[in-house]
Amino acid sequence: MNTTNMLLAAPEFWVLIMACVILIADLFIREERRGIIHMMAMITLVFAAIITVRGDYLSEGLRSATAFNGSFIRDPMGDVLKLFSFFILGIVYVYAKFYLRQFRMFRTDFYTLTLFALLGVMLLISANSLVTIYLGLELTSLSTYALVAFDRESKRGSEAAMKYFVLGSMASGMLLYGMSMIYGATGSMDLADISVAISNQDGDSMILVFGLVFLVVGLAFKLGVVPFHMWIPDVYEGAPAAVTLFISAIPKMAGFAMAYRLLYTGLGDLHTDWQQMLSILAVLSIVLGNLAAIAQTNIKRMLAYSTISHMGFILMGLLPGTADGFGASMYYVIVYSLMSAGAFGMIILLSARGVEAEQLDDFKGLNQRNGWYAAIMAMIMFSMAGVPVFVGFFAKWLVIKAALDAGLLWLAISAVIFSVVGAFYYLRVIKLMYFDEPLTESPIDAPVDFNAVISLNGLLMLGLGVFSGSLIAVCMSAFGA
Amino acid sequence: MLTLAHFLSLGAILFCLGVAGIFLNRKNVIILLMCIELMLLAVNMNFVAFSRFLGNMDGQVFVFFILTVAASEAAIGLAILVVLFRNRRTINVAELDELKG
Amino acid sequence: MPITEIVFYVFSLVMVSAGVAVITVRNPVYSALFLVLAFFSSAAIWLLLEAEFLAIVLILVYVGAVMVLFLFVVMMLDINLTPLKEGFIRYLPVGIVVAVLMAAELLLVIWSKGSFDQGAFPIPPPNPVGFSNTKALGELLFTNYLLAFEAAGVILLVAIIAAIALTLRKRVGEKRQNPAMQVRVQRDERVRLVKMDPEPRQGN
Amino acid sequence: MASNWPILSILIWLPILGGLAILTVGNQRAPLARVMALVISILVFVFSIFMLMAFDPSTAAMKFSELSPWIAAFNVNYHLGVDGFSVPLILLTTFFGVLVVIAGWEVIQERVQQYMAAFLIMEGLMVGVFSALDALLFYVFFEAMLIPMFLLIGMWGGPRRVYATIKFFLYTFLGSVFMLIGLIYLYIQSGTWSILEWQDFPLTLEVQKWLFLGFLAAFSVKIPMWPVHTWLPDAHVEAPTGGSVILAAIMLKIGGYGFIRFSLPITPDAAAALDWLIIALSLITVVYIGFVALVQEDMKKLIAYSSISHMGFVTLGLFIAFAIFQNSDGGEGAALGVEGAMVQMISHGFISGALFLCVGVLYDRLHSRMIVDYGGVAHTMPWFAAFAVLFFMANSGLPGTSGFVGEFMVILAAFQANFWYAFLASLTLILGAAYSLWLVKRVIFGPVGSKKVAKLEDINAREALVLGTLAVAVLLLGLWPEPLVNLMHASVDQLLAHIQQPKFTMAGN
Amino acid sequence: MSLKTILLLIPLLPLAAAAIAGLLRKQVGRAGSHWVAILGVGVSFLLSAWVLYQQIFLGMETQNITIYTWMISGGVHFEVGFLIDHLTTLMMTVVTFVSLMVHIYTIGYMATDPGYQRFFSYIALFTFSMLMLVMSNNFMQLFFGWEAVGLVSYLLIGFWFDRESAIYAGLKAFLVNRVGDFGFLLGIAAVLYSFGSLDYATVFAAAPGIAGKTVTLIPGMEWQWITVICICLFIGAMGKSAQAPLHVWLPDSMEGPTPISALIHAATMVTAGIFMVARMSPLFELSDAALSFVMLIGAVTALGMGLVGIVQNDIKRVIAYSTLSQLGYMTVALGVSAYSAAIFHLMTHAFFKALLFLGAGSVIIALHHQQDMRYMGGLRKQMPITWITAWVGTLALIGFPFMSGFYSKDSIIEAVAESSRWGSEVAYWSVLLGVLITSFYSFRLLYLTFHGQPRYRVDVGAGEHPPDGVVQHAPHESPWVVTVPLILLAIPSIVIGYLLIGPVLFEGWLSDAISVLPHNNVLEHAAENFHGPVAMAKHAIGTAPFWLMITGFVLATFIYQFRPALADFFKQKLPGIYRLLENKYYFDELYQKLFISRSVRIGRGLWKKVDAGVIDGGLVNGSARLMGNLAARIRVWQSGYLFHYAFAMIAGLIGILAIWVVL
Repeated sequence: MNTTNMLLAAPEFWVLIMACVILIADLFIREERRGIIHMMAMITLVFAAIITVRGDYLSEGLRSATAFNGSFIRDPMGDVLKLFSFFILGIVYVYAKFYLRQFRMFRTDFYTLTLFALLGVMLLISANSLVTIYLGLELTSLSTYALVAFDRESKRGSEAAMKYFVLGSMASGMLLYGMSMIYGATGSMDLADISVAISNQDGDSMILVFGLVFLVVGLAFKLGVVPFHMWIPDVYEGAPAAVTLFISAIPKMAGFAMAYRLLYTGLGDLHTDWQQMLSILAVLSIVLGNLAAIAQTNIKRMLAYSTISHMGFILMGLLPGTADGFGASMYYVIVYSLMSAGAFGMIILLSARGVEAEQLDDFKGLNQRNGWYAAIMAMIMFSMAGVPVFVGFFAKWLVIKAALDAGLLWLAISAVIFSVVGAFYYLRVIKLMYFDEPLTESPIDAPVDFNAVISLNGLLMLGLGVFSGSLIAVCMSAFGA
Repeated sequence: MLTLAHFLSLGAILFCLGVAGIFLNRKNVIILLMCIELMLLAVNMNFVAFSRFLGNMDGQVFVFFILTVAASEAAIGLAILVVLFRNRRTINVAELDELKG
Repeated sequence: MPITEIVFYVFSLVMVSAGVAVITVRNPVYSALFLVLAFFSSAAIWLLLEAEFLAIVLILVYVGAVMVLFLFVVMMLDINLTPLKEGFIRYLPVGIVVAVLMAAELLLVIWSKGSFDQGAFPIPPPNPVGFSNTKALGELLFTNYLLAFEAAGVILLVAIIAAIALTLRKRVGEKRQNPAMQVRVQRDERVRLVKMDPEPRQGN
Repeated sequence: MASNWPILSILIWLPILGGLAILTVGNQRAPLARVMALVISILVFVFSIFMLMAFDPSTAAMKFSELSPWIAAFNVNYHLGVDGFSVPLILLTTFFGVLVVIAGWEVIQERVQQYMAAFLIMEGLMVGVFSALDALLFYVFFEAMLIPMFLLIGMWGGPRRVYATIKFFLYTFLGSVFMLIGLIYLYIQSGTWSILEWQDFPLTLEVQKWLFLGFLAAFSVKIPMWPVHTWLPDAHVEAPTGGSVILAAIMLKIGGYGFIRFSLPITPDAAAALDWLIIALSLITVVYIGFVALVQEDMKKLIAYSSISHMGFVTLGLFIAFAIFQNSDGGEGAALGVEGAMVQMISHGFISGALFLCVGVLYDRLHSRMIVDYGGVAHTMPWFAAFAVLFFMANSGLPGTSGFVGEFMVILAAFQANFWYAFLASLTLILGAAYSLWLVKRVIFGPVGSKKVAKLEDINAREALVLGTLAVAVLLLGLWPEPLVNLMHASVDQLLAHIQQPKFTMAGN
Repeated sequence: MSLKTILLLIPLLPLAAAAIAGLLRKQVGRAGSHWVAILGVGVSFLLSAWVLYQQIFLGMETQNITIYTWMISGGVHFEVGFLIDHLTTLMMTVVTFVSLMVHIYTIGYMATDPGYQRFFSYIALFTFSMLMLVMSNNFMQLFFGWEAVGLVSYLLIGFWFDRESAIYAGLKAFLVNRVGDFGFLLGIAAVLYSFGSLDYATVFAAAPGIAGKTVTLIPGMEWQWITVICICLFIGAMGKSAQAPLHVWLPDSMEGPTPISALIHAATMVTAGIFMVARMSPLFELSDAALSFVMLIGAVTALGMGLVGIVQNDIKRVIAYSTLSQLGYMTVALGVSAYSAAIFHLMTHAFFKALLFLGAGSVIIALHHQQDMRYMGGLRKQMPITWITAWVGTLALIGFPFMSGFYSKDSIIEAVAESSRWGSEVAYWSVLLGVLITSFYSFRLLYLTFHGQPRYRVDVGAGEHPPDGVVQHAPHESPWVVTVPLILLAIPSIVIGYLLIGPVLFEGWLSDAISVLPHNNVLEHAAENFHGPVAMAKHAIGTAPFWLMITGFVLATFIYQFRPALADFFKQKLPGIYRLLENKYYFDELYQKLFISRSVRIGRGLWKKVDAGVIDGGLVNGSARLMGNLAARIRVWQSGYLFHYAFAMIAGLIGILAIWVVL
């Protein structure tokens, strides 16, 4: 029993405490002054980041350290992902505040639920046993189910929440079934022990593969990979934009971490099996996501399908099972989260009082209305399409390299072909903004913090591309590459 | 002789029933929630059986957590259901098709 | 046939039948009740597996709380039951095929040689007398699974928050007292002094 | 002077940052945007002249090299350098950088700052393409260039601009992603992104063939070759004049440059094995497109098709080298072919740029590009007619103009490879003259076509300056190509020496 | 001044004049432009004459001078330079002289034209180009000049660019020339391939080395390499010198102003092909097959085009067909290795044909741009100088003894008669019959124009564009700027043959440029029989050509002076032949059908069907459409129904299970 380094989980505890503090503080803060809650949430993130950065286990020469009897792990990958979760959640809060205010939904629940979801994400990122993985996953999921129905008067919101809930529960049921098989085959919940047990086994690993299938299904659902993607478009469209923003950006990072831990740390010896499964899922996602997005007129839905295809790319990075590959995948997921946050931020920006800018046509002539906003959106779209010099390209580049590392030329080729198909609908957004006449001349105004953050978000697309070396180095070194 | 396979088979059948229920039921969302409970029950069955046959308690601990989570899930699921019903005056699964395409 | 096997098969049969009933009966109230039955049978089988604590918890917590909640909601939502099972028959064949296919796959694996048979998993001896299932569970729970235990607590908290956040709503036209407002109220807000010219006397 | 400056970085980043700076002047201050653009582009041109003067053509080594790590984790470097192939193309780029700014001076009235910025950014990116020695850096510039062009066509283009620009973007994008896969593969094999190191990296013939096809996908679309040329006419027709000019004058050259920088040196054996394919496509391009150009009704489309046809000479000139090696002992004709291809690229830059500017001049006045709307322009615009006839003559390869030089060299070289190559290539003499002069006949000459034509005003000083500069360039290059050719001798010789060495023997296959 | 400078000045002065007249047209004005041009060409002529003088009397050596290196590529030096030998000097002098005459003549002819300066600029530019062509010492520069004269010819034919027919003719001329150049360029490429150089001296020195080499261009047919080279080169000559079947542009080129017809399309440019073949004689001598080909093409042209000349009514066209026919004579001469005879005829022809054209131009101005001979007649009284010079020109053309044309043409006929080359009989009969025909149409032209009764009507009030046969003013003799060149050209037309036949043909004056293998040397025999020009003329009276010429004269006189109805009679009696001739053997129609329509059809087919249809419509837009359709179809899968979503997941699970576990 080893509880000495419980402080490794300090960021989690901090977030938990603050979530509870905010929950209680809400009772004492009048509605008009709810900005304080926002500030508290931001402070939570800032300090969580500081605490994370100051985790000094690395200084002891360790690459990773575990706590709680091995069910919790701190390693550079987890830290990087957490830091970016904080950072992106901060961005999300700024966008969301503007949105929630406009739509008269500026309630503290949003902050508490998202902070709890963040806690789930952090737990999932650091989970090192099946139990922690499951609980982290559920913590995230349950919070987001509720968030989707956050707008209690929305028909679509509740419908989306219901669908998400049912499918999500079903997926976690499948995940659990897989976990039970893994447990049965190895007699342990701890990923490290599982890994050892598997490598000690000889010959027939049918049960493991059997369990693996269910695990992959659970993972695939979490990431939204075809054919377990069906919830994504409906949820993205049905949820309020602020929530969609959150869902699209934050939990994907946990999904990646979960995949890494389960598949590599735990079931690394089954690499060939899950590589094949994931490669098929990846190609399906890329193909279907990009194709279906073409036919959309609702931009949230379009971005949902685009997410599906991005998830396919993220899977590609996992395939070789090497440090480079995971690094690529992580890089992709971070980049994706930034892009996605920016895109939904733009949707929020354009939402006129009480009406969401859901339709693609709402972007018409944006360049004439405000050149800078159009430029931001254009950068985000080009980045999503994977056009160099924007950061999205480098992400695609790395995962394609990973696929080639794994010897999957066919996958790389189909991925690039369909990324060209995908470029079409991103270009369509740019076309609407730049080549069409605006439908309305009404000015777009947003608070200073919003403007600052969205500008930063847009410039990151360019900046992280031009100076791509640093973030790539961070991601690669997180896996010791 | 009751081997592990017997218990696992029972779990498997229950699991399939739960899954089939989700797919078969087209009218009532509440039944879906119950089907989810069935699935979880089946998983629990697996864990308990493994725990017994492996002779370690970890499986039972996991079941304990699953039960907790399942309770939470039920609460949230029912809450969503209530919201849904308030907004749409129906819990007919086949009528939940505003979001599509 | 030893008694354990008889118990197992009986309860299994009940459990599977109850499961089938859950997804087939028309009335959701019956469904819930059949689910309760399934839980009971399951608890019985868990006893066979010497998981006493869980068996009890299943009945107390699950049947006692969760299923009641289900029933409560079913009752609360005043749902017209008649059309709710329409179309069931139509999709039944597909459903059966899918379920059978899946079950076949699972069973195939489960019964495949060398996976879960006696060779791989010999039947364990019964726990020694005096072994406390609850105690063993508790020990693990508060040592190895401390973090998980905390997390489970948070999940429950989230469930509460979420349920409240979703369902609590200010009713339109609701009238509430706000003592603070009442105390702070100024005279000007409540009393309006109207200055009127004296009315000229008419007539007399 | 300037030999120790990071001259290439200046050439790349000065216009890009300048373009970004122009974006900030806003919509209201168009004159400022114009002046800024002009100043920056002239500055860049001056710097490129410095570079030319400091350039030593006697060796094939890379000059003005700059090397610093970019993405250290994958050994990607910010590696620049130029040789005899890059320098002329960079000069062409900076030269046109100035011209398009002047050409768009009065024509563009809306969103001037964005227009100018797009051109400047594109200029920087194109210089980047020509000077990148790191494959990923090259690819980034190569692709990023699409963005400003996409916006240019889409924002200031004609009625079908959306179709044209999306087609342009996706076509090129699709082609280049295959190359990306090839590049990544090469990196995985070699552990470096350095183009120069790749040139000496042994590869089996089989692998080379796949890589070659990957490169081909990218560059054949860019240059473009039949049958992946159909984006070009649409893009040209819809693009604003400046866009067409840059597209024709420089962007197409990037395809040819890519063949020189990648296909030939990195996969020489595949190039040797598959040269029949390129030659066949080139000849089809020359002849087929010549026929198609003949029947065009839209001036810009005609010029666009003629561009494609002329680009056929570039690929032909580059790939007949292998046949020449087999046919003759010294293989000296191969140098003629490669240098001819280079000259053809430069000269076509001038000519097609000039032709698009000519059409632009007419379009600005009459807002039509259709041939039938014109006729007898020579009556009202004699100076313009003189320029137009000169450029169309150059386009049809008249000796004394630059258009002749490249075609002449390539035909001479092609003959050394095979009589029939030369025969088919020479058909351009007839076809080129036919479509060029038929257009001249219908547009410039003849009775005055309509009342609108009768009211046309001759070119103003600005237009005369632009066209006159180009005319001088076209004639100068036609009458004395030696300085240009001299720049590239060393590089060409090295390239040819390199591609004669089989690479796969090194790979032990 | 060094010799190099002088030689440089010869072409550059006209170029400078062209630039000044063209670019500074406003500044120099009309008079300025013609003075500049005349000065430039005049000095150029004087310098050429000086060089000629140096060569004839001071024995100047052949000069091979490099001016500058155009380019070095692939080990080949491409240079611009001059090769000044007797052939070059002769050509230079003829070109500059005729050009100078035309310049002067133009002052009168174009007096009222708004494009006055432009015209001078063009003809000066032409002079420059032609000089570059003849002075070249290498194939590339030759091609430069070759194409440059083509360009100027194009510009000048289409000089009146508001005339649809003129610009069409210009286009046609350029394109047909391009067909020839196509072959020419291939020939040049072949030369480079064979000899590794484009320099005349190097190539000619190495020429015998490849005599035995063969090549298989079409499987199963082996050709002499040298034959391929020569035929390719000769195709170029066919284009420029308008040999059948590439002759079709020349008659149409008469759309240009008459001075141009005289200068370019009669005297100088069209003879560039002849010059070129003569220049290449060291190559052509090596290939009998190529020479036979040259000879037969020439023979066909000489006879066939002469026949067409009979039925033309346009005065300029008659002369144009006559030019074609005479070019055929020269080509035949080349074909029988009588290169000097060809060059000699080229020279005499330059004078008398320029004279004829300018005379025709004089008539045309007098009749206000009426060119149809059916509306002329009886002009000898009004225009005596023109009339007399026209007679001189005609006599020279038909080869009347003592006239220049006689010497050159008779030498050719004699040379053909001597030749034993394959097909030389055909050529002989063609050139012989050609004499009759030449004589016939020449006198027909004279009679219709200058003799008989006037067939035009003077009507002062006819307006700007009077109908055919009506002129506004009575015709009168042209001004001195027109008549002086006529006279100046008439003099050499009479005497030049007499003066130069000896040196040029029989004394080996051109032998520094032209090489003839001994067994091909047909002129040797003639040289043995040559006892001076007078004796030759006397001797000619007894020979067939003379009597054929007389026959032509008699026939023409009989028909057009006495029995005009007879012409119509023949026209009606021989409708087939008449129509064939009138339609110029249907060459234009044939080409229209065979090449132009077909090219347009191919182009349109490739464009609409392949480009727009298959590639764009099918592959590009097709794949876009396919993606769109797929997208629409996939979209339906997202039905919105929870059970479908669940089903997808279950199906996915079952699928993966089936693949990885069960299978």
